[in-house]
Amino acid sequence: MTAVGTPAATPPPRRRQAGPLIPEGPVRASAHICQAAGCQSMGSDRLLEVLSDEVLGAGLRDVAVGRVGCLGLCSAGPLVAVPEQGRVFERVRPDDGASRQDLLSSLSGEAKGGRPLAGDSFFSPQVKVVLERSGTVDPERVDDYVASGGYTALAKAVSEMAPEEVVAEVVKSGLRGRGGAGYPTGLKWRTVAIQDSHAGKYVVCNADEGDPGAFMDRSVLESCPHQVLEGMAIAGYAVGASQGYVYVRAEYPLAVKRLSHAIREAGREGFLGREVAGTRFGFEVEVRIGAGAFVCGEETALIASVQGGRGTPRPRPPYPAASGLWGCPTLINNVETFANIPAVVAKGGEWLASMGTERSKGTKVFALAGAVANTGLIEVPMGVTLREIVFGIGGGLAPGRRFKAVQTGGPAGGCIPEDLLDMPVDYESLTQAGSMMGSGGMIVMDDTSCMVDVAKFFMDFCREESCGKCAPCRVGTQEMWRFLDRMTRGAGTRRDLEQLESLADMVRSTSLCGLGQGAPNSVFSTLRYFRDEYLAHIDDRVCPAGVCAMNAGGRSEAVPAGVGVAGVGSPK
Amino acid sequence: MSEIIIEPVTRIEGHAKIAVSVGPDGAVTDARFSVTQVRGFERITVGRPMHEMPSFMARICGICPTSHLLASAKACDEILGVTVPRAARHLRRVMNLAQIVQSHALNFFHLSSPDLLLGFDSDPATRNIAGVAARAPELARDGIALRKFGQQIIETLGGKRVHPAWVVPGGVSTPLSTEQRDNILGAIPDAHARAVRTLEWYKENLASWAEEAAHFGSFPSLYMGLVHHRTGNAAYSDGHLRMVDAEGHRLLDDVDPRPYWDYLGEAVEPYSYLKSPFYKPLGYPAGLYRVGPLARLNVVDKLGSPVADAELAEFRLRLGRFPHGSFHYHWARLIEILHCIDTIGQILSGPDILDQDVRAHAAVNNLEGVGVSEAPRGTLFHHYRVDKDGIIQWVNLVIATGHNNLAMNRSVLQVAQRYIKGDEVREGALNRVEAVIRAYDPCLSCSTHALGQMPLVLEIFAPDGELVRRVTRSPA
Amino acid sequence: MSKARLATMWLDGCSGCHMSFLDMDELLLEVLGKADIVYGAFVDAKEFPEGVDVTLVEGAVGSSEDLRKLKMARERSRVLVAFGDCAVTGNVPSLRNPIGPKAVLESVYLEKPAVNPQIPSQLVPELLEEDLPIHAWVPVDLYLTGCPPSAARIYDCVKRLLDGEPPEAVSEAVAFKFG
Amino acid sequence: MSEVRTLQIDGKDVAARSDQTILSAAQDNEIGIPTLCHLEGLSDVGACRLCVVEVEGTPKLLPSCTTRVEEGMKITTTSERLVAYRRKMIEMFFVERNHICAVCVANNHCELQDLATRLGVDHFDLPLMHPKLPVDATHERFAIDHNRCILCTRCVRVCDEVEQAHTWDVAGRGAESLIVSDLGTPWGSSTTCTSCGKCVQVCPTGALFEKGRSVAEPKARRPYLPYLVRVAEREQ
Amino acid sequence: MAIATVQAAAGRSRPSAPSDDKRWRQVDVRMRRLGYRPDGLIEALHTAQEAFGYLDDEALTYVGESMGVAPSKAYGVATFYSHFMLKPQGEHTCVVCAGTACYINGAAGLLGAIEGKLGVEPGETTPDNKISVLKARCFGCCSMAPVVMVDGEVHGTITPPELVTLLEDL
Repeated sequence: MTAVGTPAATPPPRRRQAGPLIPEGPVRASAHICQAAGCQSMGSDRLLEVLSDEVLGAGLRDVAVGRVGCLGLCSAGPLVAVPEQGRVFERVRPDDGASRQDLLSSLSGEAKGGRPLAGDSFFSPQVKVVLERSGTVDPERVDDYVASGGYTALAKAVSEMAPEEVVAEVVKSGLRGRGGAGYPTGLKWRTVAIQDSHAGKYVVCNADEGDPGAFMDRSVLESCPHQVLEGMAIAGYAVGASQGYVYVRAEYPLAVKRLSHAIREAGREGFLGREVAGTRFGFEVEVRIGAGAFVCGEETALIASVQGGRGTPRPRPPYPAASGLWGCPTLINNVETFANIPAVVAKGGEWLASMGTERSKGTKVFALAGAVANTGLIEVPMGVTLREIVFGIGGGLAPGRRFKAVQTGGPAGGCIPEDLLDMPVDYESLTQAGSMMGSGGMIVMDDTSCMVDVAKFFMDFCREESCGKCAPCRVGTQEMWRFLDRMTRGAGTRRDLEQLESLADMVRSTSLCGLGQGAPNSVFSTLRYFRDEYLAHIDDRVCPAGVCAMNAGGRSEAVPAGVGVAGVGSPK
Repeated sequence: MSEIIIEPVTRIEGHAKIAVSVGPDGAVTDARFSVTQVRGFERITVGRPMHEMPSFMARICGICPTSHLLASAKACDEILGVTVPRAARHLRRVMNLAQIVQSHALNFFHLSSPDLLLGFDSDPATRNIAGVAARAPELARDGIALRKFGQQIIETLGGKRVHPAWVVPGGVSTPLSTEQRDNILGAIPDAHARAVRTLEWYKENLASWAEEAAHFGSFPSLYMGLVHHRTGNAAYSDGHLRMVDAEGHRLLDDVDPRPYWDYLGEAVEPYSYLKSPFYKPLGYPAGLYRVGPLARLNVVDKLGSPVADAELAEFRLRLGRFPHGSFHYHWARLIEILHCIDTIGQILSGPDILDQDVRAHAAVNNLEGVGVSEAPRGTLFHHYRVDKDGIIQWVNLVIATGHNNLAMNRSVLQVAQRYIKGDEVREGALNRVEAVIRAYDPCLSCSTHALGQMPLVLEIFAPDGELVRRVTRSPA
Repeated sequence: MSKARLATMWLDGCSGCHMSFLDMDELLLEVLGKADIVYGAFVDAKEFPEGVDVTLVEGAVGSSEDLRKLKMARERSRVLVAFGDCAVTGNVPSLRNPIGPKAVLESVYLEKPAVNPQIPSQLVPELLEEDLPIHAWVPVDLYLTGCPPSAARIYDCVKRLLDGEPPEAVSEAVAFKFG
Repeated sequence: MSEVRTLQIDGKDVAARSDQTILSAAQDNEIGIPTLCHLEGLSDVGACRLCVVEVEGTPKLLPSCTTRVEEGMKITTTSERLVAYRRKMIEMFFVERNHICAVCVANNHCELQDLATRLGVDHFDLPLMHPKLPVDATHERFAIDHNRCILCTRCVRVCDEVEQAHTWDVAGRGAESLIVSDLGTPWGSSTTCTSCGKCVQVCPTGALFEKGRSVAEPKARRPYLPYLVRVAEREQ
Repeated sequence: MAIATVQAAAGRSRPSAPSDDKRWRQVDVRMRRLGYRPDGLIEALHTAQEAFGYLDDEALTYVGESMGVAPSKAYGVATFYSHFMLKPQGEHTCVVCAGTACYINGAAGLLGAIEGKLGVEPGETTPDNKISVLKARCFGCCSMAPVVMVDGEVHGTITPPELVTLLEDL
């Protein structure tokens, strides 16, 4: 067992595992190959073998070939970092020897090719808290995590701090829930902590990252699962829970595998189990695998699902903090929130609170995708502007394309237009702009995207993911989709638009849970900024972006209005 | 060469059009009666529980929903394999007779009397019930009162005038109270008097319609109707089938009406949503037959109520034993009104009419059932197949109006040939083409159990089939 | 004072609402005293006239013919009333929608024993893909529910409209219920 | 144990027990809030959303059937906005399936139909969906017609909570949700159904009905449910 | 641990496996580790689906009964989650990502190409049982949109003709 408190005192043992190549002696250079799902899908797992062979073949005895988590620039995978050179090599394909020439020269000592990390427009503006170890430690080796300072915060908390002190630190950090709604994390912890429960309490990590276009949580779990486990264990200690669950989507097999492996490792090393870090505090973690239902991201639905049932939400109050799993007080935070915790405890709440804006502290991880040059996983301090993200880190749009909107917040989020690009990214500003922080999906759209079609896309998502329990969501999402569909076919009317808006208002106000309450947002936000596109579809039967087929155009007579209330006595 | 379209056919119960082809010499060469609506009851009821069928089927037609209720309930009775309690059988009969009274009154007074009273050539703007009320208020009031008499009985029994849900598989849902019976009985003398008065008026004026009577679908044909198996009297709810030819030979007599497919075939024509039934042994289209008031009077020995039978005797005396002119549907209709009023009185005076036992319950005992009854405009067949759970699997309906389809087509041709010459078409001529349809009182809601509506269109075609002209009468 | 102009129209329905209209019995004569019926199943006008004050439309819209007539009625009427459940909700005729017109026609005309089995295609109007309530196609001023609406409610409604009450006031004053 | 709370409903001062819901407190004071999924004796799920009310100081509308009273609450049960929303909800129930009142066994005895009348829903602006849905009449005594089901889950709850058979549950999700018996298998072949008929009793529409019932025939509404709930509670 | 559920699990007789198919052992092991508690239902169903490829009535009944869950609840759960298959899947699977990035980069075109080529929509299997087509919410490979996964292998920035070729080669 590793001695707690002096984790970095002894260097991690070097041994040859199945994949990584670890030299016997001192390391002069190392190739850190990204092994997150994105790069793996481009063959980075095979690259690990191929490159190891090549390094051995070239007689580079002091070069390590290692497995790391996500390096961020997913569009250019497989990615290989050479930290000693401060460089990242892009598109290093296992079946294309030429793509590895620069990398091999770099490993041999010649600084050649690759992308320098320092001063890079993609890498250098980023500030990493959650992704601190992503791309530097081997996600499957607890030793790597410990060597990088991992589990010191847990050890500190359980041995040096009272639970209330931990909570206080979290409160002080100003951390807010990274799952979407932005509820103050410290407040939530305190609510659970003060509950009296004979039957126990629970800590649940929500890793049911369902937003299309969002993969932050997956990357965190794939890149550094121990950081999340550490955060959970600290939470368990702080609120008085001894059992934790991680609810992960079944679509993330690699995350599940690494997480399960990490739980075993942490148990073996004494970071989880009956006596955490040698204290009387016990904390176990189980993985629960979701089965494909977006609504399970909603906390009461998630609880129902963890309990083995249909993932349908229930009205709140009571909130899970008072009555959650099996009726017991339950703390539910998302992956990114937990991943912030070790740093908050280790460096103090004030340290986190020093970053970000007045009311949004710390950093936020985003999955940047869509019509920008650099897409991938980024972490930025709260308060940077959208323009910095899109045109700085993202590298701007393809030549000849015009920026139209950036979509944030997933299906319940919204589309933000060009004239708001200088808006700071924080919870309040995004909400004010008619969108939301959400879990961190950020999709850039150019003039080839039709905003009516985009609204229809999100509505289609919502109607398919509606659990069906309450009528406004079950029926409302269907009907809103039908109105939007009609518009994209060139059959919409002004009356349809009126109906759509009033329906959207009703669904938002009366739905049982966040899914239904948020579903109309795609309509609201696109109407707010792109009403002219709707009107072009309706009045002129034209799709300005050229996306919609508008095939009902010209024979609109054959399409029923579906609705219609006359002006009194008006003959039309 | 021209085409004439009468659209819509007005003062009829439904949607149809008539297409008349006129040859180069100006003579009418063809005429087709087209029903233009279809709702698909034979398909949309598949998958429904059989106990909903009577009420469902009532929605085929708002004019004679009760006829459908009855035929449907009878088909369901057979599927359940139950004997309907005696009182329920009588009560169902009362409702059916009341139905015939109100429907006949509707046709005669509201729809046909404008032609009869005001003349076939009168101003179309006033050729309607309002015009009748202005010219002969008494006649209009009698019409309204007789229709109300029938509708009120239906309301008394079923709680609702149109689409009562009271007739159910196995019987009826509620028994009759003494008070209800007495109310109905109390209304009979007045209704009887109005029916007699109208008959007198009709008979007095018969001579003035001699021209139309001679040419409105006047041709020998077969006739079909239900008769009581022992007495040979009219039997509207539970009779056996009788088919006679133009000379009165009984082609079918005392036969169970349920296996209708043994006697009747159906044909589809491309120009109408209404199918054409025919008498199978004679083939299609030779097996043309007529149903409804005139046909019933021709097939029965007697009606079964004394005053009406006296009227029947006079009818036969003046027109012959087997009158073939469809114009005489009107007279037959009035006689039936009288007969139905009196028969309602007879039945309600029966001893066991107030019995509380009015419904038999059972599970599905047969997978197939046919229900037959006389609707105001003819014999009605409902034929269902169900699964063991009572879910409808297959439905075929042979509807009263349908039986007359071939006859109506032939009548339209006859009238068109007589009154339409060339493409100079007088309004009154077109009205006569419609009027012959009115005589049959086709219920096109019923006939469109399958689909449709009835604008009357007169289309004139060239010999090569090209549509030359389409005439729609302009509004008044 | 000139009489008001009242019209009725019968689309895809059973005529039960029209029958219920006649069930006003003697009150019918009162209505006829207030208004001329200028179009409908009871009168001879072949074409829907201009300048109609109130039109009662019974039935859903099932065929191209229904639609043509409905649009004409809307254009030429000051107040258009959806008359009965078929016009208001689609009711029984709309039960063909989950099945589709093609399957319905095939079932009725091809799958039953018949001479010349065929789907009628001459003179008859084409069926629309869906049988829908009338407000799916044109604006409606007043909804008079019921299968059929009772004569009393029809009288109440028609009388008020003929007396010049605005449709929304009539709508609030007249009781209603589906079925 | 419960304590007394004082609050205001529609401007009226009322007292309620702390364990009471807003709905129950309103009912005690003869303030009728429309509901479809709520039924005395069964757990509340807050699914139909008809009973949502405005509570001063709370931006969101709250379902009165699941929200407990709190001291000093100021509740509005009827406002222009609430009525408009409720009408739209009623419309939603009608348009999502094939509700044809005229030919329904529950005609004149249907909670949905009654609420439409009560709330003034005289037509549906929302487009009708016309799904193709089955009728299961395989059970000896009862049948279920999904065309008329509003997914209130009263049947599911009464079967689970009172009869404790759990024959019914909801399958699928969203618009595809369907009440099912056992493995989505015919009701008649259910191995768990006790044929007690409670589900039929509690159905607010004509979705669950006794076989042999014709259109518009009243069903006997026996007040036996509360009794059974008490029995079930005693046995535990 | 949850008291109520533990009680429910106690004193219940458990059914024996439907057949001596060895794959039931896998399921049994998993269920035992879950303590036969109703809250383990989803995990047990995952294992059964891994073992048999899909969940038939037999599997649902057995798992449900073993875990102390009524058949309708087991069915309700299995049909709620899109991951569970109640029908056998084809020899190959082709999953099209329908995430936002893929959508705006032409995922609809891919689905259209599949329908054109195979005549099936997402959720369906070709009649010859060769290919099952599915739609995924997001693989998290947004940077390579549009993305499909064929037999577990991700193909990024794919065009409809390329996808058709890929499917033809299966």
